[in-house]
Amino acid sequence: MADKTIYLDFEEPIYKLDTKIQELKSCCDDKLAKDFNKEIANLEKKTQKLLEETYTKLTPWQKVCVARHANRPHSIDYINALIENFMPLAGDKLFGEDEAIVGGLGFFNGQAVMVIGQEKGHDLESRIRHGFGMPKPEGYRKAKRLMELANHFNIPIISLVDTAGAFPGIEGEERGQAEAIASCIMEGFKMEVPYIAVVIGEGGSGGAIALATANRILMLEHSIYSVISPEGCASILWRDGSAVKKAATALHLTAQDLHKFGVVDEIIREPLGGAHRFRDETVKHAGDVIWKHLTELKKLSPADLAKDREEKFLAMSRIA
Amino acid sequence: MADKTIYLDFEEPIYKLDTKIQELKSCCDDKLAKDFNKEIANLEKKTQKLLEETYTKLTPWQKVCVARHANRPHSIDYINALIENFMPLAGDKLFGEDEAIVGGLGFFNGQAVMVIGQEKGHDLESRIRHGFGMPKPEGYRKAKRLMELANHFNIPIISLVDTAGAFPGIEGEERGQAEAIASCIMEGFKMEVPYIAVVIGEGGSGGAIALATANRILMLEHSIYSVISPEGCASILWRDGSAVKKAATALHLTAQDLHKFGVVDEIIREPLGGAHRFRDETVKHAGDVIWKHLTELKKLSPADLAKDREEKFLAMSRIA
Amino acid sequence: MNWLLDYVRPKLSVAKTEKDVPDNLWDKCPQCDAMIYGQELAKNLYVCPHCGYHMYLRPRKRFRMLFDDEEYSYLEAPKVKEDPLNFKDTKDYRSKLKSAREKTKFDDAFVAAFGKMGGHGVVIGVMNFNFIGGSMGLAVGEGIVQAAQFAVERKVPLILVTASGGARMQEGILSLMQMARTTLAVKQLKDNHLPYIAVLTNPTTGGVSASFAMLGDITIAEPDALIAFAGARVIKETIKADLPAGFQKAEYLKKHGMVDMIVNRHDLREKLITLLNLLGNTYTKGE
Amino acid sequence: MNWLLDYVRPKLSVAKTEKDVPDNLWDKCPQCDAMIYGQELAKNLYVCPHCGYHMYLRPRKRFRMLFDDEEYSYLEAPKVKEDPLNFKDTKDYRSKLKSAREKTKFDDAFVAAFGKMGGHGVVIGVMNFNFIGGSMGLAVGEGIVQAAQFAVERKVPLILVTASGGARMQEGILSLMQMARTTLAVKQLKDNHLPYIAVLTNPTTGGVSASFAMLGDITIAEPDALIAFAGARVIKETIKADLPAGFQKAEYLKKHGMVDMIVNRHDLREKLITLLNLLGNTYTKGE
Ligand SMILES: [Zn+2]
Ligand SMILES: [Zn+2]
Repeated sequence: MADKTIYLDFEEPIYKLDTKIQELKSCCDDKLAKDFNKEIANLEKKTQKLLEETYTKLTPWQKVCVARHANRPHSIDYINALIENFMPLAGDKLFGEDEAIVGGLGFFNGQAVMVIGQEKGHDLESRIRHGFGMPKPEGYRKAKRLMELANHFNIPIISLVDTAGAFPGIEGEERGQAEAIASCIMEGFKMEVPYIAVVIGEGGSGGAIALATANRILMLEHSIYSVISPEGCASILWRDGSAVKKAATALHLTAQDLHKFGVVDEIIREPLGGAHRFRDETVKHAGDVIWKHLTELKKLSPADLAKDREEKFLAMSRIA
Repeated sequence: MADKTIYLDFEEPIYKLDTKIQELKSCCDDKLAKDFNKEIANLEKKTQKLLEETYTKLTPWQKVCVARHANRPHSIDYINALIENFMPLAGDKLFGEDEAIVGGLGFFNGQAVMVIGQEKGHDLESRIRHGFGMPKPEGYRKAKRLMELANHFNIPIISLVDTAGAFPGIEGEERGQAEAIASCIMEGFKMEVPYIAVVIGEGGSGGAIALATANRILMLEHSIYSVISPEGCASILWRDGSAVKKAATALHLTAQDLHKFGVVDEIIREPLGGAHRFRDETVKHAGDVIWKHLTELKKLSPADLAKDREEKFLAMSRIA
Repeated sequence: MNWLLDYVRPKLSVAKTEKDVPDNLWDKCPQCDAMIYGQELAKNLYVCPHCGYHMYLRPRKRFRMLFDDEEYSYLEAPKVKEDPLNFKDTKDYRSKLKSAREKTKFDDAFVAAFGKMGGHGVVIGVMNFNFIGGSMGLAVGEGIVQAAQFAVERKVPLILVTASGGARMQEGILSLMQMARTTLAVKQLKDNHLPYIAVLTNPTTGGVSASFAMLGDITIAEPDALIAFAGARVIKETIKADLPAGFQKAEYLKKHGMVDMIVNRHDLREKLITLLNLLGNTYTKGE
Repeated sequence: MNWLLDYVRPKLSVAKTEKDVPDNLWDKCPQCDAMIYGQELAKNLYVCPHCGYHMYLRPRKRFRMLFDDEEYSYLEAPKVKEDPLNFKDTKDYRSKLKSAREKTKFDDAFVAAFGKMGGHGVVIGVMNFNFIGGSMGLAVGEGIVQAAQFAVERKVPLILVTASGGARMQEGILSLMQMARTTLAVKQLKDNHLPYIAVLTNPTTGGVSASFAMLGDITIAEPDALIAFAGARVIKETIKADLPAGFQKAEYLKKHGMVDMIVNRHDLREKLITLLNLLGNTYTKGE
């Protein structure tokens, strides 16, 4: 993955401090280093404070940027860290293999699970291979097939949501993007196994909910989930593409907003500074939270699991 | 449909007689006509005898030619004659609409049925539109969808088999011709409604059986049903494309052969001279036979219908 | 059951019930530019008599066109939280809602009614494109859920006539959730083996197309209707190339396997009745 | 149950059991033309050590490679009518059968065995390409049906390793019916929620590809295997154009969504065991 930290615009002060620390640490020999130790410690304390100040008060738009951060752990990172003996499965058995969706069987704390995740890739080559995390109809049909397979063998499903949305192109429309998403939503409701959706980064509209008609919907602390991108909303409602910050605020797309609305069951805490700074801790902690929910859901009967999901969604917008 | 009778090679003597009768009937004025009446009657008797001699002793290869006859009633002719309020349904809800398969709901003697038939077309324009009766994967997936729909609403299925085989082309392979046929065969076995397959012309290998895992398999008297075309068989086994007659005989592809093997439940008689000469009578009689079987099957419970089908096919090649 | 049946028996003339759109004006066909007199247009079910273009048909007219004897009763509009996000863009959402209600005389962009078609009891739901582009928020989603539940309780089929620009973005994530909820609505029908027929009219796009609109047992489209997930403009900007002729039109969707039949509005009632006859006339399952 | 278990415990050297193919000869790789010494090839599971090409692997070798401790017992070959059509082309079918039996030491082109893999009981069926091109007639179809029934009775998974030119045309319509019957065999596994894994090896074509081969819960292919419905020659003649590179090869099928994974023969046993572990380790269904 990415070796170098990529700083977001609003992280400028943190970047400056980090650079200074780096300079002090590297630009001197061992004897001198000792003299700098105190200053380095001081600066590191400052960074910590700055991170805290910044990351406890992220604006919605800043959250959008964090949620899309290139260094943020992606589906494949979760799979690599949490799933043993992962067996990737390919194809929709209809038209194609769409790597915008990675999916397969593996052991999660010894329990066989089906993982289905949207994958954005981490460098140009892998981004192209994974279609920038924007599935085509065959991607959703692959997801649907894997759900059916999991259900048939009574294997719980964990979906990882991280997409700007479904692929907007001629092929997508031609091959029934709308039908594919609708069927994937429907399939989720048919499951008689535990189904947990985790929004790990960007939950982009219809392309996201296709993988999120689950028993539990969890969201990383700085992830987003929205009916439309702030950019799209700004250009339609403000007729001004630069009104993204206003749009991000108006849309109420943060994990905290969604938890308040009852759309999200639990927010998965990220270390101060965000998942992209502390990838391993984030993924490990997410694993613990997912496991907790899975353990709870495993107590339900197959029929109750389907019922639980239906009732959850039927109740969802009746909140007054 | 075709206005002019098309004569097959072996019908040369019949053609000559018919032409003579036609001449006598048309090339003279009304007064003269009377004088010819006796001769015409004589000739017509001769034709009848010739038809009888020819059509009671058709060789396997002649049957192949009759089964493929351009004037033979096609799926659309059966639908037009037997089905009231036919509502054609289109598409596989995945990729495309393949008119090599015509399908839809309609009333058959007042009973709602789903008809799914392979259609070859009757002139160049319609042949092209119907893909010469050779379905692509989307055609089989459309058939599968219609079967599911019928089953969901407890509507019996009548399939009409008339294909040289599945479309042999790049797109077919690319989009999973093999998977589509296999899934269509499987779907047939899942049905809990009466499912009757009628081979009305050419039952060409995998493309045919995809629509024929039915409770009852009926065959028109001069239709064929084979694992490979005589042409294909000749070129592979004899390494000589012209050995088609030998191949046709060796393959045992006639309705009479298949009935003997227990593959076909009933042979639907064709008027002497073949379905292409007596289209209306053929279709009407076929309707009566189909209706008889449908009436019988309607007595079975949904579970028994599926069981009946499985047992039929499991027993099929255990015949010693 | 929280249904109140408000029988209206709209044996009233077109002009009287649709005061907001007087029929004595001239309308211009968006396709062939012909000027058509309002009463002629209404009589022709808002299909252009010159070129056959299917214009938008308001819910009341759609109901009258479909139900036997133009008789039906509305299903009460669901009570939902209004403006759950307190949404403001250049103007605030509440005022948009208010003016849409004044304009359309409906609570929101979906209205359902119960009545008979060809003698079959049936629930028909219609989207109101004039209400904020027929966009789907809480009220539309809940309306569809309740219409489905009503159909299931009465054991009758459901017909949904779509016309929508997609999700109601002013209701944020809660509008997105309606894709799941309306899919669940459809699932209730399927679980009960009751027919659900989708009638897609111009335009049916975005989250509506990617949920209940594409899940019909039978899918009918009106001629030339735009049916799309992603907007053509977005696609064009993304791929930086021209789009094929007829892209995302009903005929294109049929060719690509997504639509069962394209039905002229004049034939719609008859075809729907035939379908109901067929799907309802299943033989008695074995003992 | 008409099963006779013929325990063979093949703790024998490769050379001893496969007398028909002495390993002390040199073989030419069909892909890179390298000459490879027989024993080296056998040790390398008939994968070319130079270019990785996967040559045909005979049933016994396949079984020994897959089963724990190379231990397994054959399922008795089914009794079926021989030469039901009395088929003759340039020579007669019975004599073809006879020479195939002499050559392969098997009754027909399919053989199944029961044993353990990673501790799991499992039925593995293997097609014998050397037996009339692995073509599927009554014996193959019935063998697969009986292998499936055996798996269902023992409540164990089924793995079928395909290699076939398609239907056995000398058995006419009865060979075609095996497409339906083997599909039914697969259905027995599905109905009982027992895993069925298809392992497609070079070549898997025609009626075999269009029935059980494409119906695996999981579909594995060996690298570069030809997997096709219609033959490339037929397609070329029909469309009168060149075929795309890699057409109908395993990698092409994976790209087109038909294959879950392409697994090198050296990894096959391990991957299959992992899959069996995963599909067998389902959590206990609720009370
Ligand atoms: Zn016009
Ligand atoms: Zn080699």
